[in-house]
Amino acid sequence: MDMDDTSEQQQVAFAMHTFERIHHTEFQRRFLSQNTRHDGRAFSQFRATHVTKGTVSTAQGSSTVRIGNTTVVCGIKAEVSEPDVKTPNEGYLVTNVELSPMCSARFRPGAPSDEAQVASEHIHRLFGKAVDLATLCIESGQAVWSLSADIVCLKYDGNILDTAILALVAALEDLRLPEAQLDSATGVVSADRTIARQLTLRKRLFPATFALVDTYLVADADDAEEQLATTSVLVVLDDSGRLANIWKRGACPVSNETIHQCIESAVERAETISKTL
Amino acid sequence: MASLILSPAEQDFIIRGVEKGFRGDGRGSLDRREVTLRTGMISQANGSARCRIGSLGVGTDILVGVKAEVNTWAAGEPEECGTIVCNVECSPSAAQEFEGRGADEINVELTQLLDRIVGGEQSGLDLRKLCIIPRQAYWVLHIDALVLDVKGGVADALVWATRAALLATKLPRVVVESVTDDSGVARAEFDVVDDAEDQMGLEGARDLPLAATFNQIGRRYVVDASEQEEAVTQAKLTVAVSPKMEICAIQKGGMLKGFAPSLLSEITQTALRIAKEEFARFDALFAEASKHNGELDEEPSTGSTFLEPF
Amino acid sequence: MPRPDRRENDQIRALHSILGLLNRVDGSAQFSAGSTSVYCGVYGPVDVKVYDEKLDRAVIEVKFRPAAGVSGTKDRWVESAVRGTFEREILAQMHPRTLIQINIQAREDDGSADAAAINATTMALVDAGVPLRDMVAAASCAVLADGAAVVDPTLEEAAAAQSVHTFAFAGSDIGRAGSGGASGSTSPVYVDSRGDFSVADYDRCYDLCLRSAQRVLAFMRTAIEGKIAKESQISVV
Amino acid sequence: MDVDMESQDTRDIASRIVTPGSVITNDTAFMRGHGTFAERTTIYSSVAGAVERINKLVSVRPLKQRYSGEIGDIIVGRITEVASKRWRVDVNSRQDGILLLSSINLPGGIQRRKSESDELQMRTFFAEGDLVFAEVQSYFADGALSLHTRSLQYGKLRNGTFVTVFPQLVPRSRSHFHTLPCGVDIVLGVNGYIWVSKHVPASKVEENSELIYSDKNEFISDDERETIARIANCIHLLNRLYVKITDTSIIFAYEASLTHAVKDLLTREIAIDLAHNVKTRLEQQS
Repeated sequence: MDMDDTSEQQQVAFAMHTFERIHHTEFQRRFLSQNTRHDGRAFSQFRATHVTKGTVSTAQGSSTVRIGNTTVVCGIKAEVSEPDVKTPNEGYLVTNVELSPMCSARFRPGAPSDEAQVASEHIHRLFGKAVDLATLCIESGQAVWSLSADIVCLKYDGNILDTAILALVAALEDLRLPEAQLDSATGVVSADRTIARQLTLRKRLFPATFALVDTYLVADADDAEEQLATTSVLVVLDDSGRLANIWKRGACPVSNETIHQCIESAVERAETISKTL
Repeated sequence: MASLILSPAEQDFIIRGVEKGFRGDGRGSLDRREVTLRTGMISQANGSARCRIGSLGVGTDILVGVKAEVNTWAAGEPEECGTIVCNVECSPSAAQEFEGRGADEINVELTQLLDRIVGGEQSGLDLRKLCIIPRQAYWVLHIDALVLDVKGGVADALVWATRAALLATKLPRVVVESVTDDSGVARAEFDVVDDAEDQMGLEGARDLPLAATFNQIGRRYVVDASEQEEAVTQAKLTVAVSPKMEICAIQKGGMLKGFAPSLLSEITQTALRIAKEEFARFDALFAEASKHNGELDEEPSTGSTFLEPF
Repeated sequence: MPRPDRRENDQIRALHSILGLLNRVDGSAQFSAGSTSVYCGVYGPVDVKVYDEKLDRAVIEVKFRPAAGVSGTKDRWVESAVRGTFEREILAQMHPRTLIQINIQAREDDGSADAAAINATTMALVDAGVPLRDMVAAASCAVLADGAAVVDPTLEEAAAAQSVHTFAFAGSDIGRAGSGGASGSTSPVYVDSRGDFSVADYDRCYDLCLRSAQRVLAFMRTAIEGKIAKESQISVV
Repeated sequence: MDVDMESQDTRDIASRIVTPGSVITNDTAFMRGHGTFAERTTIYSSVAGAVERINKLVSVRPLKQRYSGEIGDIIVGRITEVASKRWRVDVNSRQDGILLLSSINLPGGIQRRKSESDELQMRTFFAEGDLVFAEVQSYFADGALSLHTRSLQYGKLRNGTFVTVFPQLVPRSRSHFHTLPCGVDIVLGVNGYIWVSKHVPASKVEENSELIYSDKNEFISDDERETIARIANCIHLLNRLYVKITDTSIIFAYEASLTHAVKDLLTREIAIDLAHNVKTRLEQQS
């Protein structure tokens, strides 16, 4: 009797696993139609989020962020360089998101995928206004700090944008720049490492991504859900509660009401993560 | 680039025709197709022009923009000159063979050609006039050409469009003044006058050359080869002639054959002979284009197709 | 404060378009708003490499080239925006195992170029006869430092703006909104709002862009219908 | 009364100009044809064009589209690849057409059996770049057109020049091969590929079947070259000005063009004038 029971359970478990593999879409849909998700979350629920600052000792600023299983490390390297002629008083912030085969089988080795390039570019556009590039000036027209932020994904399980944005915010807050001075006679920049200056962010950014799976709007989709979703909405808020970005992309139209729902959820999410950061 | 493969019978038909002085569209060997020229369509550039060579709206079509930038002088650069940087790009929206890296080779070939023709003083442009303060600042002219369609004779259209764009180019006036700093050393400083009214043309632009490409087909050659004629071309020669009737650049293309020296000298002679007519044609087109220079339609307009100039 | 080009705040720049201007592609269009101008060329449906082939639908590929300089990460971003916007509108299942290639070439960017790229793509797809569920029209809007919202901002206005918003809508959706429906009942296919803005700013820009998109759509339809009317006069023997 | 309603409806639907996403009809009695798609009970247009209606079938004739073949079409194609027992042929469509070795006439008698040596010398029949005059025989499973040249009038094209036009300008008709009064042969491929050549009497090929695969042109006189160029330019201008291309319209254009030099035919004013002339004559005729 007992024996029978276990074997039956195994049978069921096996069937479910097989079901997930061969009928991925149907598998997910069964959950969604029951008002739940395959990992037991509610539609509007984000995964557990952990932020740790200063995780890479060789970088001037760094962080590790985990949202569920998605793990990202961000390291910022500061170097002195010459400013652009058009903006002699501004430094640089260069962002690079790396999605290597190491973090998921869906990425191929070689040149950065379109997905990674799109993420890099989007984050670059977002932070252009969040960081006051004038504070990176050492000597006008001569020397400025150039920050290169490498955002490396260690484990990919969906929602890379939220994770990467949070990691960059945390790493920028962790960033300490030495006091630098330009010797106008020699043209050499010397840095005093004993004085560490913190960079003041104009605003902290709190991202929240929603995905449309069939007709269901779910927050913080994981990899399995993302594969079904053709459409996503990213809402980024700052610490004063104002919006920094709404980015709806993908095939399905999303009603304006839904976008407003996303904004409301994003406000709640921002409150939660501001405590974590 | 010759992506067009013709049958032996078509090739024979074209070659024998050229040898007898009959071209596929009835032209004589030195006749050029219809040329359409417009200027001033890129408002953000200092000068721009578009040239199409071909009839009834089908033809090689090139857009050229000239952008002037002030550069700070660095050691090793010419001390009292400005510079010209050419770049030619074949747009993948023009033809499928330009997809991906498909246009790399032709881009390099055309960029080189343009550089050979207008990149230096041989073009007639006075590059010293592009110097702002010796060893300190100078103008760089970026000539960016975009090839929108290819139907034979790209080189000629490129040079015609470039000449028009450079003739239409206006540089802002620069005021140079001497400042004495605290330590008593006099230094020159400059200011770019931001006034659309207060601009000047390029010195020497009127001396810029035009180019004609001669394609050797069978035992004869033709000017302004069509796409089909290019497919049977064994060798070609682009000759740039200035209004002073000087040859200022020559580039040979076509990998199949070399030129007999006698043919080469015949071609250069012919180039000089037709140059006068070519300049007259260019001048008339340019004058017409200048009348409509940079016209922007006030009313929303929907050009429908081919017979609109562009 | 008057705008540099003396436009009203809710006035888009003069639109101009040419259909079928490139001869080597299946369909092409030039779309200009003021001096912002974009070309688009469409090939397709054509044979696809076996590696990329999809058994149930056409593969859609988008390439964007900037007006000057080399193509970079920025352009991948625009490509992904355009691809996403047209993924549903192109009836890709009607041409399985083929490729629809969209090449966009910016001619001049004087602001609102993303919207121009989307509009040019719609027109080129129509010109190519690629089956579409619907036409897509896009529009931009900027909130300036003084709080004024201006549609179809120039590069200069966008650079100085507090926030810039770009929306794209499907034609039927615009039609519904036009018949008196509130903006709440419309569903944009593409949204990119960025800068520093409030929900009220967003809503304001949404309405302005919806209205601008309406005008753009009407313009595109007129241009296309004009061309068809011309071609329908083909004499029949 | 019913009949009246119906004709009213027909007028409503047909010949309307629509753009993608336009509602064509909500009437469930209609069936959807090319250029449309249906959602629930509504039929929408998926392309821009004019609505056409045949009985209960509604379709939209698009602005322009690549050539899509029908069985029996007479076309001109260009060989793009020689493959195993078949040639791939560019037919101006979204897929290359296929010409099977078994679908051609071999020299030395129509009834001759195909041998292995034929497979080895396929290039002597058709090589890459060759133009072929053929008929659409059937479709392959993947939609590619299967062509055949098993008739003496079909085969390799020579003695002339090639012109490309919009496929929708070439109507399907009883005959696509014409000998014009000016002594020029034309092949009007419904796929938009047109061949203009010196007139060669059909009997010549019948006498010598080797000529089907000849690459050699006959002697072409200067006058013949000029006439071929004139006809080619006439076709080009009819194409650019959207006039249907048939033997009649070409003859009209040719006759009207005789007052101009051949090379001037493609200048704007003359081209518009000639096209106008042709249109008027075509209208008068019908």
